[in-house]
Amino acid sequence: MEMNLAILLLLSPFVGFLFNVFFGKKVSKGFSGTIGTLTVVVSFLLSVCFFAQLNQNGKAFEFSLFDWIQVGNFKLNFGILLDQLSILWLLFVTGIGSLIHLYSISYMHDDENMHKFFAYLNLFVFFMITLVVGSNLLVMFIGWEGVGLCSYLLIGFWYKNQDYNDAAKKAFIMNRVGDLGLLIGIFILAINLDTINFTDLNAGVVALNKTGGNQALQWAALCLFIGATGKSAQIPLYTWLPDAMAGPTPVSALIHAATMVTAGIFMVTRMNFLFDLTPNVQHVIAIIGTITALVAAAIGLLQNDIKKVLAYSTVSQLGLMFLALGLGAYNVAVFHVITHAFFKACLFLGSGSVIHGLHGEQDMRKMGGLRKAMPITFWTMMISTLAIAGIFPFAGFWSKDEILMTAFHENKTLWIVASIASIMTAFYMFRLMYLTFFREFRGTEEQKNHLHESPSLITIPLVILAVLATIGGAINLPGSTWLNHYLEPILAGKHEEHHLGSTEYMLMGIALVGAIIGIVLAYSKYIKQAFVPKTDNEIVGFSKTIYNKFYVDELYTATIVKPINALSNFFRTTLEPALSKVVFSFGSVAYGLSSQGRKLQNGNIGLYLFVFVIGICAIITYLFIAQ
Amino acid sequence: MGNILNEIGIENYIFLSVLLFCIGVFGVLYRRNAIIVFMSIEIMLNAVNLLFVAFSTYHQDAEGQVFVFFSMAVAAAEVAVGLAILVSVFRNLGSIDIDNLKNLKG
Amino acid sequence: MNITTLLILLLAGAIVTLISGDKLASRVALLFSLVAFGFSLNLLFQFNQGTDISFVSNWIDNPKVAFALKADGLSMAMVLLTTALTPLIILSSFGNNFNNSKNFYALVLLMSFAMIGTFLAADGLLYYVFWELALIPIYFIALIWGNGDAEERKKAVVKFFIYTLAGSLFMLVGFAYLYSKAGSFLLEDLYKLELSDNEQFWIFFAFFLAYAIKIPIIPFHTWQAKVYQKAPTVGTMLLSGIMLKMGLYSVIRWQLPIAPNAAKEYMPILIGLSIAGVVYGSIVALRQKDLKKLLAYSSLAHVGLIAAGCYTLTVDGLNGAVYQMIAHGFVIVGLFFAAEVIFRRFETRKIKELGGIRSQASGFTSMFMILVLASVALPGTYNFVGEFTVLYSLSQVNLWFALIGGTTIILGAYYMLRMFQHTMLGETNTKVFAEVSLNETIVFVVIIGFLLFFGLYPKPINDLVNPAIKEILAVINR
Amino acid sequence: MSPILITFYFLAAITLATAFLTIYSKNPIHSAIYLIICFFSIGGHYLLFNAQFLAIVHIIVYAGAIMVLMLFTIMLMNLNKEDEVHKPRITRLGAIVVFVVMSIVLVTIFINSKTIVGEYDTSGEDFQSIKKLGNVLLNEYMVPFEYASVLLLVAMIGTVLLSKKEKPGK
Repeated sequence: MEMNLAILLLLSPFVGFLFNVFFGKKVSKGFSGTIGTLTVVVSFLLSVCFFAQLNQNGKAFEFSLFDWIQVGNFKLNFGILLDQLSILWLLFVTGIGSLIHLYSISYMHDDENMHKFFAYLNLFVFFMITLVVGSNLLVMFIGWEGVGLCSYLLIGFWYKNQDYNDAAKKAFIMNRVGDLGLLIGIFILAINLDTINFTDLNAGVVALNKTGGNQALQWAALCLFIGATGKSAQIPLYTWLPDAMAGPTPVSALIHAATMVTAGIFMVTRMNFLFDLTPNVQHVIAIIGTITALVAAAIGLLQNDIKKVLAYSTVSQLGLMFLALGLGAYNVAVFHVITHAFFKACLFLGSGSVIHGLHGEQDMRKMGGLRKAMPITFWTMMISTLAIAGIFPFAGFWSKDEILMTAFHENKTLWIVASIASIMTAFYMFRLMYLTFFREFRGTEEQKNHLHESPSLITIPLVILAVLATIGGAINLPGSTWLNHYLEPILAGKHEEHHLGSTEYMLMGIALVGAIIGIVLAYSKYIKQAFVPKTDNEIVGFSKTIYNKFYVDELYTATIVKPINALSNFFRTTLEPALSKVVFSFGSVAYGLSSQGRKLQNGNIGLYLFVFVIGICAIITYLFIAQ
Repeated sequence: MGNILNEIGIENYIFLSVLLFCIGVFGVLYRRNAIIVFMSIEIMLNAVNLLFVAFSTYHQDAEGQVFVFFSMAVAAAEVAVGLAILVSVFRNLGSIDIDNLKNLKG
Repeated sequence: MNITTLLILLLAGAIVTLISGDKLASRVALLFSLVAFGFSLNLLFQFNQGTDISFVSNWIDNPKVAFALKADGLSMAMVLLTTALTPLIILSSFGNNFNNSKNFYALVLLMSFAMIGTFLAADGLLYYVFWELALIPIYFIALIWGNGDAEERKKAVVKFFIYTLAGSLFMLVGFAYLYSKAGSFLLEDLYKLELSDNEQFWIFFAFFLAYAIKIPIIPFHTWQAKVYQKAPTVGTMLLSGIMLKMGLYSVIRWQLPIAPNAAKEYMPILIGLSIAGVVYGSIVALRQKDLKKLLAYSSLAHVGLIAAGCYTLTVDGLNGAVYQMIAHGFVIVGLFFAAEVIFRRFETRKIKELGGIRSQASGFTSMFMILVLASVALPGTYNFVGEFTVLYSLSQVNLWFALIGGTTIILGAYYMLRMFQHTMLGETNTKVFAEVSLNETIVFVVIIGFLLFFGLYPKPINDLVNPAIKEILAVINR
Repeated sequence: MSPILITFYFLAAITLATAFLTIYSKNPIHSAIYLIICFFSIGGHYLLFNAQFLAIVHIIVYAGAIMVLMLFTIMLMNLNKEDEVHKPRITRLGAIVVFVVMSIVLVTIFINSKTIVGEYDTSGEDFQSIKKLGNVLLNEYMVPFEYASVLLLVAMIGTVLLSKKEKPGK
């Protein structure tokens, strides 16, 4: 029974995918969207069932569907593992997924390929569920690559624009770089432990550590982390995420904010027993997370594309989560993943609503004053912005505060940097809000006349998410730490409760003050001084460097893409013909020899006779001497 | 009648044949006129015939002479055909200079 | 009933096709190839039941050559690959009109016959005869029915012919030497030979030349791209789908067990060379302008990985190599067919002149996309099973091999997606692209179905191949 | 010095000299005439051996038939002029060198080879009378003899065919 339900949970979105692929064109747009949404809702409801059951008996549920690959000394089966962690992820993946599907019915209604959009979305949810419920690393890897594929398909959804296709391709390839790391990490674990089942890995890792295999574990952990940097957009593999905003906005909300990008955090949390044994790698994770948070926040400060701001904000928040992971506070990271999913999805959907209202305009310089025309969008986004900025009592305040607190206890430098990043967050988020919703409209007259609030299918998800962003912090308030207890079986007593002492209150205060400083700065610049960002070519100096994202893309192009392409050209135009020539040279030598030999055959009978006579002489002499 | 070789010696005949043969070879290589080349070939044939006869006497056996007889037949046939070919070559090219006959060129 | 019947069936098919006339030829050939496929399935059934389906009889008394055909799991897998791909390849050509099509299809069946013979032969000389016989049909197919400038084509095809033939001659010399030692060409006698290290070295490299050119491993690959480009697509499919696998199969069947010590000693060099081929092929493919050439270089990269798997001499490596052979056989046939489908409509294979097809033919685009994804070994396709197993075996030997070989998943994604983007996506093309026909769809669907099904449930192939691989490994480690 | 030896040297000198002159003369007619003398001297050698039949046949065939044929040919082609262009100097030099080398090689070989020349015994048996030769030729060598006749026939037909003027227009 449970097994069948679990399979249904897994396959329901896949059925939606199949339906939309094969019949989506024949049925009406609304119907295909509804089917797409319903299949995800089914998964969500089942997840809730499993969640309820788990809360009752607290037992993880694992079973194997069939044997899959057999390598080395172990068989890999296609297994499903439903424990606290995966069910938690399932809940918000399918929950937010359902909302975003609902949102998309309206948002994508004008697109001729709407059924495909829902097909891809459903496929994404299917792969995401696979990723989450897989009972071993390789099944997780199916989902891992699968969501990458869906991300590729959805970023390039408007395939007629080659720039979008480039962005999609870039996302896929950068993810693959990470995937290679993940794969190598899997190999190291598999070779040393002969298993990659999550349930067996824990004991295996511990045993290996005792028998002096720490070196291998470190490499494995590092490789797995490289995989995570690809999927979760961390330095050095983060540049695909801002470009991924080429996709339709619901995609950005679902894949590139709430769910897929958290896969890296999911994986690291899953493998927490491994990372706990490799402190060096944990340091690396913490440092990279922090730097990412800072760099991305800095870039976010000056972006003018509304979705780009949100994208860098996502990267920055993910960096904070990795900071928490690196400090061993997995539950804190998970907490922030959940609250972030709520408010970031809400922000993206809100920005989608704005873009929808402006018929595709994404440049904040051409927005403004939308507060009155789109009140629901405004208020929901405002709540989420307060949440992300870390204002009491919204969800983001609690989760971010936990991270900063952990950082403070572990490493002051990281704490300072992370705090700066969150001040920046408050600044650029309010900059976004002020530019978009306050003061007067800066777009064209025609747009102004068509300004309207989005339909209810769009606003309902917004409201739900805004509510969640408000109260989401309740799951792990520093007094009633439900989440910590819930995750205890996974994280086996590793979390430390932060006792609310004076230090903690002080830290909360500092964080709050920092956020308010950020907001005030944004207010003074964009409301008081009524500053509107300059056009692209007026930006100079350091701002230009930031505006151009520290030229990281250009750096990658110059150091990796161009050399490889140059090498390819060199191989193609120089080396290949040269190799070919080497082979041909055997032929040429034979040809040359024969054409030399041909000259002897010149038809001159006199010469023939000469040679003939000399030959006879030689033969006779030889025979005589040989005698 | 005593053996003639007792007085002359087979070696002398050998040297004579060799020299005659070499003169023939020399002629073949030296001259361009196809007819002279033919003559040189006849000289070579005769050098060999001479040796045959010498050894026939040496072994007191008729077979050597029989062989010479056949060789003469072949020489006759060869000259007949060869000259015919030369005539037709001459008709076609207007010359029997062997340096001009280069159709064998590969 | 034994495997000889399969060979006779294909040979008879070739002859009947030849006399059936130009109009009927393609259908007759398809019929025979389908019957052969059904028959080989039947053989598989018998094989699984444990029936002896091998055939041994004396052929030549002096030197002692036997007409020995034996099937184990490995051979059966390869035979099934051949008989399954042949009807697909023939069906794929239904949209083309060939002059003298009776000769063409007869040659296709003849080639199939020779390749199956190669996979089944258990006698060195017989194997060699089949090996060379397979070369003749493809030579004519590429030369007569190829495309592009006739002079250039002739140059490429003749080069290919002489090159592979020259390589094979070294193998023949190797066999002659083995015969002088063993007094027989029979596989099992050759397996029993105790060769000194020095002898093994020479035998190994004599075989290596033949196989490295056929597979091809860099730097012996120079014939490949041009021939793939110039040959008709059917020929390209036969070459890349099956014929390359002859070389890889032979590595497992002949080269490694006969000269295991040499294989062990030179393992790092061999794997290194193969992996260099992976990277090299991928990088060259990045900037190709011709669709078929790009696929040719991608094929170079993939077979490099397979060869690397073979040379690891581990169960996983050999297993993975066989999986990957099968997977690559299907996917490359599908990809070349996609190129052909495009060519039929647009009369060009230049990537630059394509683009914007997706909005005209979404069904075709989806199928092409799946093939592209299979080719880059997305989990869930059979290629992933193969690639994962091979990479895993490489990591057992040395992690760096796995890392460098693994770049194929990055570079592969790069060139395949780039190709896909510029051929299929973008603004709607000005030329009209008709959606795929029924015949074309069948070919695609069969290939995709195969890849997806076994990608999720590879156990049947695993169960078939694994025992045979273990036996061969036992010989290698004797 | 027996008379026979003197006769031999005399004949040998004539043979070599005329043979050389045959090659050396510029005029083909002269060459032909020197060659006839050469053949006669060889015939003399045959007589010295008491091979009468062969001597006669030799004279008839060579001097009578072959040389006449050659002379006719020379006349036919109108070659009795001294207009032959010499071969290049290097070729002539080469010819001389080859001549010398070949002579040396052959002579050295014959000198150095282990001669088993012993007593020249005479069995006294008749082995070269016309009667005896006729017997040998038509008994033991019957078949080759017939072949020789066929050969001559073929040569004759061939010659006729070759030297026949082609009809114009063909």
